[in-house]
Amino acid sequence: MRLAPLTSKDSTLVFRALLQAFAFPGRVAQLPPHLVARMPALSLPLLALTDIETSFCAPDEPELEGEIATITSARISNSRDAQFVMHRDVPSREFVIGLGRGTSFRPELGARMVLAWNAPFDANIEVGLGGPGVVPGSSLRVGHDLVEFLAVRAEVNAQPPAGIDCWLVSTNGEVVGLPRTTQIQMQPTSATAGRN
Amino acid sequence: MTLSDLIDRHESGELLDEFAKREIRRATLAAVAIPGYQVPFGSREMPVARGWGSGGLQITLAVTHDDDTVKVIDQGDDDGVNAVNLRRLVTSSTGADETTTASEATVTQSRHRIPEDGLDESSILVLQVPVPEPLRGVERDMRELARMHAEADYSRMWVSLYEDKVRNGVITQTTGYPCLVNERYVVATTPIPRWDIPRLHDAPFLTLFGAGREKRIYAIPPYTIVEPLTFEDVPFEVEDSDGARCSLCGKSESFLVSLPNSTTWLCSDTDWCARQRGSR
Amino acid sequence: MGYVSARGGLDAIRAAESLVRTKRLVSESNWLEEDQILDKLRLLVDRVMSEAGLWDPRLASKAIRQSEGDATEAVHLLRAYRSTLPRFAYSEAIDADDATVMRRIVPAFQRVPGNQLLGRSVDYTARFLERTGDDDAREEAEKLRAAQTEESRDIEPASEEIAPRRLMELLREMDMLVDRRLEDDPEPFDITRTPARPPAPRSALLSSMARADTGALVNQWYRNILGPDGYLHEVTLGEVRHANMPLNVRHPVTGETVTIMQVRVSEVEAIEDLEGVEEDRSRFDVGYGLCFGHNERKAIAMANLDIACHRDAGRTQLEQSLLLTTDALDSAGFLEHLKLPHYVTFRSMIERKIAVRKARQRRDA
Amino acid sequence: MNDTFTERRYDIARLAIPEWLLKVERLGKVYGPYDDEIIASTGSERDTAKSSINGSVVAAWDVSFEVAPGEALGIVGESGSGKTTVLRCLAGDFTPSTGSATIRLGSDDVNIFDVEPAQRRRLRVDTVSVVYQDPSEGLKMNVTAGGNIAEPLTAAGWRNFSKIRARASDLLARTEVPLNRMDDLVRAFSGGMRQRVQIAKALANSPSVVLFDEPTTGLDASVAAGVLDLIRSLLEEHRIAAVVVSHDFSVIEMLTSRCLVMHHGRIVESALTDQLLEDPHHPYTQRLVAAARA
Repeated sequence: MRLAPLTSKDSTLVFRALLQAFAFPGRVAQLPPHLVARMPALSLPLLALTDIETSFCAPDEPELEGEIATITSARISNSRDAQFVMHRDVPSREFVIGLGRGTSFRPELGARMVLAWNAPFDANIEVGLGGPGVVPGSSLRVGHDLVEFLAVRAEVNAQPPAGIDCWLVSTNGEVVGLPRTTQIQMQPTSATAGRN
Repeated sequence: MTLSDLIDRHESGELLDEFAKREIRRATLAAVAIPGYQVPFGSREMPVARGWGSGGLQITLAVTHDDDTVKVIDQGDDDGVNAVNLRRLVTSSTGADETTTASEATVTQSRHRIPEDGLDESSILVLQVPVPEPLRGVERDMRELARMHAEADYSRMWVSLYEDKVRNGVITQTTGYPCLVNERYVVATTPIPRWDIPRLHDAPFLTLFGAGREKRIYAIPPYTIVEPLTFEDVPFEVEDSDGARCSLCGKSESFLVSLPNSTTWLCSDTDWCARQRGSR
Repeated sequence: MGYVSARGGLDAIRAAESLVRTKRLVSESNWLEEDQILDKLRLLVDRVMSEAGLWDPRLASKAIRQSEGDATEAVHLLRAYRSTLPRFAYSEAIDADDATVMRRIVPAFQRVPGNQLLGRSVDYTARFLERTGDDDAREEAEKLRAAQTEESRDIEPASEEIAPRRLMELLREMDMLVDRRLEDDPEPFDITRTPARPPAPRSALLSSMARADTGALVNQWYRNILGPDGYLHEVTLGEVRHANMPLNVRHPVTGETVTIMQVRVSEVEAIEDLEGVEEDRSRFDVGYGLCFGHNERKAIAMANLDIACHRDAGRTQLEQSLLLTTDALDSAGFLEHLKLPHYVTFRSMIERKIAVRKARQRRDA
Repeated sequence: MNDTFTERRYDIARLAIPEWLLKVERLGKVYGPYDDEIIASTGSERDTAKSSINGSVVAAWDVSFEVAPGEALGIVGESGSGKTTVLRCLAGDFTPSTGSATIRLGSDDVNIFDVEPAQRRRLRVDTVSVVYQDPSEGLKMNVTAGGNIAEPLTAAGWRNFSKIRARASDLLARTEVPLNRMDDLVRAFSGGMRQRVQIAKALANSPSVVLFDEPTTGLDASVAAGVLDLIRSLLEEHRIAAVVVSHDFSVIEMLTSRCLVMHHGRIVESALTDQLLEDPHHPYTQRLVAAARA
């Protein structure tokens, strides 16, 4: 087994990093290094947040998917019904379009994605950010494949409040949050604070 | 988490089981991602009664760990009876340290006040929520309330503000002034005075609202537009203390409450007041 | 004892707490044993378990003793303790007919298969307050105890008495009942994990009422009978039962269904005449109520309100008031929270009164 | 409408109308299951709207018409003819069983029957207004006259208190409601005055379509005359497409240029209003006009 159950405190620490990432989209938060040393950083969010009452899927990480299900007893489901989605490679357009987005009555049913973020190393494109929690002038460095994902994400989040929320998690546990309210400006203009 | 973990866990003085914490965290993350939307959650019963902070307590317990420092106030007073009761429960259950100064606290749980100062980007403010539904004054049917929020159809709120202004000459909303968050959801700000409302706008700190009895969690993220519902030409008014000064610290820059004789005023935020007097 | 204004909130609270504790534990009367509560106040224990939505007679007795007889406080103690326990498993669905009946009344027919089983109920007793002295009462108790051992051989109840056929089945065979059973057999709604909001599935309504405050349900029913906005009328009861229901779970290792304990429940099926404008006059509507312990008053109210809600079909806010206003802790907690300090709000209210007066003066000037 | 009476006259009438603003095609509303056979078992010739086959009520069937900007179309018929059902379907109070109702919104045409409920409600704020026979259906009785007008204005985004009050007082003045009553609760108003407030509210966001459902029924003659006068002058003043439903020919005559006659859910005749009154062709219309003339 590459994964192990998180202690109560570790679950809280992972959660706090994810919470900070959503509160300040674009700002890099850090998953607990002592956990990142022992397990793939990508799996930590689901290990911390899921349990018997949640559904999830990790289509391109079948082995980790099985281990997470065993450890947290969360239900593996198809991507349409999954509350949490873990994906190492940048998911295809069809996959993202197919995710649950919730409705205007129940927007919280939108999927929460944990996506590998190899950006810190080969990120050559900088995008501007805007929306709640974004400090003026914030930007994000992404690789070109992530740029395509961000375009599909904008499409899926086009009818607020329905939409999906994402965390980008690098191999060394750096986390960036992209809640559905965060707008991405492809050319990095000066993002206006809080104005969307 | 194996069965045995769970069994020995439950004798460990934890007020909330691990599943409850995870559910509250998921609801909290959804709330931050959808600013102003009331996220329903499986609210557990707490050692404090419904309506006495069971929602705020659940969020604080799900968020806090033993490296945190917690401040708990009621009406701005760290020594309020309910604040003391809640603080004991939080520190004993989470192992967190306690403080009365907001700038030292990583998590501040409060009933009916936002601390006058000290909250910054590292702070999490947890507000206790008696009634999470801002539209309750104009609509009682929950199916209609759900539709109004889903469609951002708030015209009835505006009509009630219009009628209030016409009949009374001023907008008579006292505390818990309804605000439009992120230009999308009208939100019940909990019975904080109008004095505190401006500090929710474009705030550096994250605010989490916990309604235990009505089983809802909602949030105002940092740097988010929060506009009190009022007409362009009817400026939002905070409580006018018309020159009153605190009889302890002599200042008039904090929210003041009066004694029954209504000539003696005191700062509601007791820690702020003590710091003005250099005694804390 | 000081309130907020007395500095040192912690000391005030500690003082209040120790006062409560010492008064409760240090008293001239004998120590109140749990067995006594279980034995002598069994209906209070049953009611507290039903409103807590938690079956544990021994824990309920402890809670009742700690709350000094305040049922709602006892419910709070049980439910708050419940929140500290993780959930190990889900029980299997059971057939209500697997229960062993201890008491069974069928008002709709004089004679029924499995006949009327009066059982242990004060329904038929004269309510004379017994003012006999303790000694006479003890003496009578001894006599009864002696007599009991001689002639009360255990009469083996006839099988159809402990598992009688339901009246509902007879009526269903006569095609007299509206069929409210669902084909797809959906998972029951879990009100402890998802707050029930109208429009909610029937299972949400039934489970909410199962742990509702008994008084709240009785009042909701009676208000709908007599109240100005009421549209309920008396209902015929099909079945009133007090029975032991098996609790089955799937064995974690063998995977088989295993009965781990018996739970005492009150179960009521009700029938109501359909005379609404667009209702099917050729049939009866059906209602169901089930709750922990011997709580016939509550189970009857539940069955009636189940029908009322079904026939109301969302026209009014009956479903909302049942789902949201009948919980003992929500209602009592919110009511008593008014005791909490509200001086920030009050100061703001006074300021607005002054503002209105100033506006009025400006307008009239 | 395959009935010869209507075909010939309809063509003539249509030539005179400029481009439509509201186009209704084959609107149908049936209570209960239906098929062609059941539909055929109802209608004007069968002298019933209730099918003898299965008891379904065909409240309206195969109703089509167009209304141009600045034009008022009347729909007349006895109670139970389906005229109010048609109006209620257009208003969004009833869900039609079939058919479409297209409104020309600037460049694009919108079939209001298949838009999302939320968008349908937005249309009721600034595009399609309704004046109900009973004012309490269109107004909130425990709100002031000004407040009732503030509702559509704030729903349309008005956020300036004095501008809202100015607009409300203009509208109330235009509908001849005394300005000193603006801040009184509508509950305290007379029937005629409530209707005037309702008309003022309907015009608040300058809608392109206004539906009138028996606007003056229930008002005594003199009050009704005043309200009709008001409606007529407003229709002339604004290029609104109006649909006026009434059982009263004098209302139809006073307000509409063209009108449809409905009987048991079907349009039996359609013509210019004055032609219809002078020379009714369909036997049912003849009976109606004769009764009205008596």
